[in-house]
Amino acid sequence: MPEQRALHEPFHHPARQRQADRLGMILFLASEAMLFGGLFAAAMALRLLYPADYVAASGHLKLWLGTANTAILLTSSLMAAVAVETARGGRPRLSGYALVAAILLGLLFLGIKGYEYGSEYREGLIPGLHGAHFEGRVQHLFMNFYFVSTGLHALHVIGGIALLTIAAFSRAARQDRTVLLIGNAALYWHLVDIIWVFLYPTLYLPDVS
Amino acid sequence: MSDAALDMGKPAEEVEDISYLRAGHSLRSWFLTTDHKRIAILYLVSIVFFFLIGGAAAAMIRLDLLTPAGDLMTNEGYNRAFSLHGIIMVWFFLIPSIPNTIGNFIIPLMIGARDLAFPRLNLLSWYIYIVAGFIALAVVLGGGVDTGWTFYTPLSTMYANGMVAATVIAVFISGFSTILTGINFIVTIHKLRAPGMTWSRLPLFIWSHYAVSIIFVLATPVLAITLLLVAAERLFGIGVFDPALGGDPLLFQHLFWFYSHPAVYIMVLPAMGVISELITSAAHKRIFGYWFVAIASIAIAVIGFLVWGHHMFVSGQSLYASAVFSFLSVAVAVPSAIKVYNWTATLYKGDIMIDAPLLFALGFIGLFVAGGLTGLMLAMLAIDVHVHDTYFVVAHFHYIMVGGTVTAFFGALHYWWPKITGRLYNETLARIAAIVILVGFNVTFFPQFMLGYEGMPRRYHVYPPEFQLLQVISSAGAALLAVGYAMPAFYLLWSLKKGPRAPANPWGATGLEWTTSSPPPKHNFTQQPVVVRGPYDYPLEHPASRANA
Amino acid sequence: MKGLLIQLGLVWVALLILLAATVIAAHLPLGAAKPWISYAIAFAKAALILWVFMEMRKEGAIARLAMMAAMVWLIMMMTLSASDYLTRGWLSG
Amino acid sequence: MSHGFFLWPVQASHHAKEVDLLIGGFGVMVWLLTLPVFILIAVFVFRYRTGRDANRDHASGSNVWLEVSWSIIPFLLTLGFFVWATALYFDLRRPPAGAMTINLVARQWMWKYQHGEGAREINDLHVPVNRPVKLVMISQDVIHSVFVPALRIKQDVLPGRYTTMWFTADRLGIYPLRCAEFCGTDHSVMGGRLIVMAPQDYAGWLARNRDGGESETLAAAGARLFRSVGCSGCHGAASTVHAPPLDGLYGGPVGLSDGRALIADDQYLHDSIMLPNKDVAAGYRPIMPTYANVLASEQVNALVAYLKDIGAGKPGTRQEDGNE
Repeated sequence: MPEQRALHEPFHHPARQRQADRLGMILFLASEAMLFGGLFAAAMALRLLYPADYVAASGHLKLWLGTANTAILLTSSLMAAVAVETARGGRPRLSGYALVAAILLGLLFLGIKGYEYGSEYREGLIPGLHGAHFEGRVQHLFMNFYFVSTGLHALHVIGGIALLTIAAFSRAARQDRTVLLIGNAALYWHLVDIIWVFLYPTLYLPDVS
Repeated sequence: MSDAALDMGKPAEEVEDISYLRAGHSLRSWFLTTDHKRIAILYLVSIVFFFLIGGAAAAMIRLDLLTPAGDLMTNEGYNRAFSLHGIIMVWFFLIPSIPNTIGNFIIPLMIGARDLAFPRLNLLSWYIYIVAGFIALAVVLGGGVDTGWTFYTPLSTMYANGMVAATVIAVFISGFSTILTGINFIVTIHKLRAPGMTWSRLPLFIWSHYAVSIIFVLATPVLAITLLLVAAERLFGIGVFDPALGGDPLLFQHLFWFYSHPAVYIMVLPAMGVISELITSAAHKRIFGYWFVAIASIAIAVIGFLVWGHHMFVSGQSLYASAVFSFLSVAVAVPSAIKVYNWTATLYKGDIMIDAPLLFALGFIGLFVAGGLTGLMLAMLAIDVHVHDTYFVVAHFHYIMVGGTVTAFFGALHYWWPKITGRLYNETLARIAAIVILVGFNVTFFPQFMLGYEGMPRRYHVYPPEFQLLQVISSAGAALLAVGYAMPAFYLLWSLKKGPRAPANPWGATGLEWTTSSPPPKHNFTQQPVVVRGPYDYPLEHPASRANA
Repeated sequence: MKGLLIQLGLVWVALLILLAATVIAAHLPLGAAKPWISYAIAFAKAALILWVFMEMRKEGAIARLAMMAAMVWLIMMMTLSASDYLTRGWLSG
Repeated sequence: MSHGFFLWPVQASHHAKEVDLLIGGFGVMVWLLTLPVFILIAVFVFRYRTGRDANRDHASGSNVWLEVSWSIIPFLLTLGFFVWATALYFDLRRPPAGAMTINLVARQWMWKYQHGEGAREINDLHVPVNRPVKLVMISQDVIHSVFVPALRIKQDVLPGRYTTMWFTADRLGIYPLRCAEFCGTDHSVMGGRLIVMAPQDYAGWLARNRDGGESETLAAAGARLFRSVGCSGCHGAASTVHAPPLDGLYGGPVGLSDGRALIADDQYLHDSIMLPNKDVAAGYRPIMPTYANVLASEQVNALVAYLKDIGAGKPGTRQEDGNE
């Protein structure tokens, strides 16, 4: 019998404990969604205040890098979902491969994000750094907002990769057919993906000239 | 170990009678405990500490306001004093007050669980709270902050002199403690109810804590991101809230009040839960309109999110938005009114024991009604324009937060004190304290309604001399209030040493928490309780039965 | 398990198609409808991820309610904030 | 305490009387709703206290109709007051057409006023009695809030954005004016007086203050600025630069380059000077430099007054719509 996670104190029954752990994770994700919700509200306010400048400012971002990153995160999410499904189906090795793929794609996402930041630095689009120059205040504001929101998202990506790595290295987690750890790590990873799915039209899509 | 055995309740050899207080005496057994009851005690000690700090600031403020010129402090010093008072009282006392002490202790007992769903998370949230508290204390020692507890931009981001960034980080960190507590409560209430404890058998204290947990989980993160943006703006000039950079200061207000208005309900909902318990226990009678009271808690939590714009009627917010917010604010008063009417109806034909918990509960109702109805006045656009940002508002929210929440907190502390400590306190002194607090509170804050309507703005250090008489009355009331708050500190502590031992159910109340010994054993119940009746199942038709019991 | 994996793969394909659609839509002259379309597509993607990848279809009512709550609360926040920004200019004076 | 004690603040406008009536009416309703509750609580506690012999039979556990009626009836009563209060509030936000405009610039920790006729003052504000006065307000630093208790009005003063407030004081006298929004160290001493004068006294006061060296009206000062800071170089009739002409602009609709349209009000003119790229008129390129670091708020107010002057009463003379 695959290792069961130890029953911890208040619970009498493993199934109930699993449900509780998962519900706790989902509630945590709801609060994470609200955290980014504040940022989306700020983006909406900026866009309503400065409709034209906001759109123009977004045109300076690299649409194709943003799009590639969206595709990468979506694929990484798929890998996480596959890891859950294969672990549940009793294929720990396959699950491990899927997790590693999800992690590598996450790292690729960070790499592209870093490259993007680098090219924005070369173009003088990073506020406060040497050589920064903007067409106007709203572009400056937009770029500030861009770095705050993508930076905070990148921190969440790093957190998600850490969770996935723990899951990938834990043989017990992969053999646990109730997928407690892998399942919760994957849940977190999907939420990070969903947040990016909304950041993408907020930051990259308003102007694609 | 088979699942079935675990499911059927504890095996006989696990039965233990040692109370949670005696299960370990080392510091380690307290600071690394995962027992929700011990964590509740840790919280109790810490919030009382912060209450003292916030209270000291309040005392300085009231002392300073004795004279119109404010001779005790400088303008800057006064600003720092009221900012400190607000920040400490809101985030380090009021928000954790009832949920993290009484709630932490009583929720698992009430639903027949051995602990909260995530005991280690519970301990972690106390440590997070303490870390945040230490940063806040460091700010105090380092000179304080002069933004008010509201951190309005661009004052906080560009102009304030104090340690704004450190302060908002402290509040930011304390938010995580709140979120973890909320998650813990919701999961516990869903997954750890004893057999037979259906939703219609939940005590109303649980319903109100469920409602407040919704706000914890969904509102606090918005405050977190808002404060993060303030800190980033202060440190790096992000500009989202700074008009000089094209940002919008009203955006800050929207985001801040999206959290902070529901935060008012964070403070008052647990208090309402307490009152439902106190009233039914004192009246020995089933609550009138159980479902209306229960659903009203959830309705307050939900509608409470839709009214934040009533803090912004004179801020330059669109007047159409203001009208919408005003209407929704009228609507949120309905569930609160339902509760008050139901509590009153519960007393009808009861068998009422006039003890300290009831006195605190009645005090709560009176002060909450006054606070709530003046809140309704503030929701009226044309009235708000005049009294906004005046002492009228100050009086209003003190009626809710201090008159309401703190009174309920004291009521809860008295009501559950025998359960928590296993000791009985001196009932006469407790009744006197309840009355002193009620009188002191009204003398302190009622004059502030008058001051506000007459045009005394809040946060004024130097004020026009015609307001001095009312200010002096208010300060005198504050001294009386301080006496009232100090009294329980003496007789409750005294009871720990000398108080008679409490029986399991000193009030003759229903509820699972009264079926276990006082203080409860480490795992709450020696046997898994099974619930077969609804809450407040008092023998309605035979009130005399209590005398025989 | 195989069937489930194929299902996951199909959802992934659908997500990529939606991504392509949103990029194409962004290049079309759609005027004021543009942000609505790109956010509608984002919602569709999020719904697919929630429903299939995050297994909300298998979850109980409470878990679904929790995720829904975050969405509903965000929409409340956005709508009421927007009610200020959109109507500020209506009555100048 | 030489100033004594007073219970009710002075009413110096019709609006103040209306607000007092509203709060009085509301107060009556509040007492009607709460007094029975308090009395019932006291009666119940006394009558049903433990040990007292009372009829406790057939105590009901719930009653839906009772619940519904005590939710709905107070709600409907309150809605009536909501309508009343909202109507008053909307009146407060709609200044009458003939209101005289006074500009207010707030900063830590003082109020500065610019009268249309050219007089300026700090902290104290002189206004004529029985005449609608509209304050157009802006802050140079943080958020302040103008509060005149005697008029029962208050409005936040924001940096970077005009807010307005209007009143008709109908009682001669001197009334306190305070800052209500916490604005930093000296918030509590950021005060002033509203001095309501008879019309002839006000005229005399204006004349005296003009003689004090400020002989030109605000609009005339704006006209001088229009030339001296270089506006006329592009916007003047003889200019070769393709810039929108400004005669008759004020108060009319403006089509913008991104397809939106708005009314050329104070805020639009302010933003066009300080943030020229924000709303570019249709048919023009965004070539105007910002004056955000060049002009003080008072100077912008003067320019706006001048642009109003050349724009007022001449709708239809604008040319940019048909320019391209």
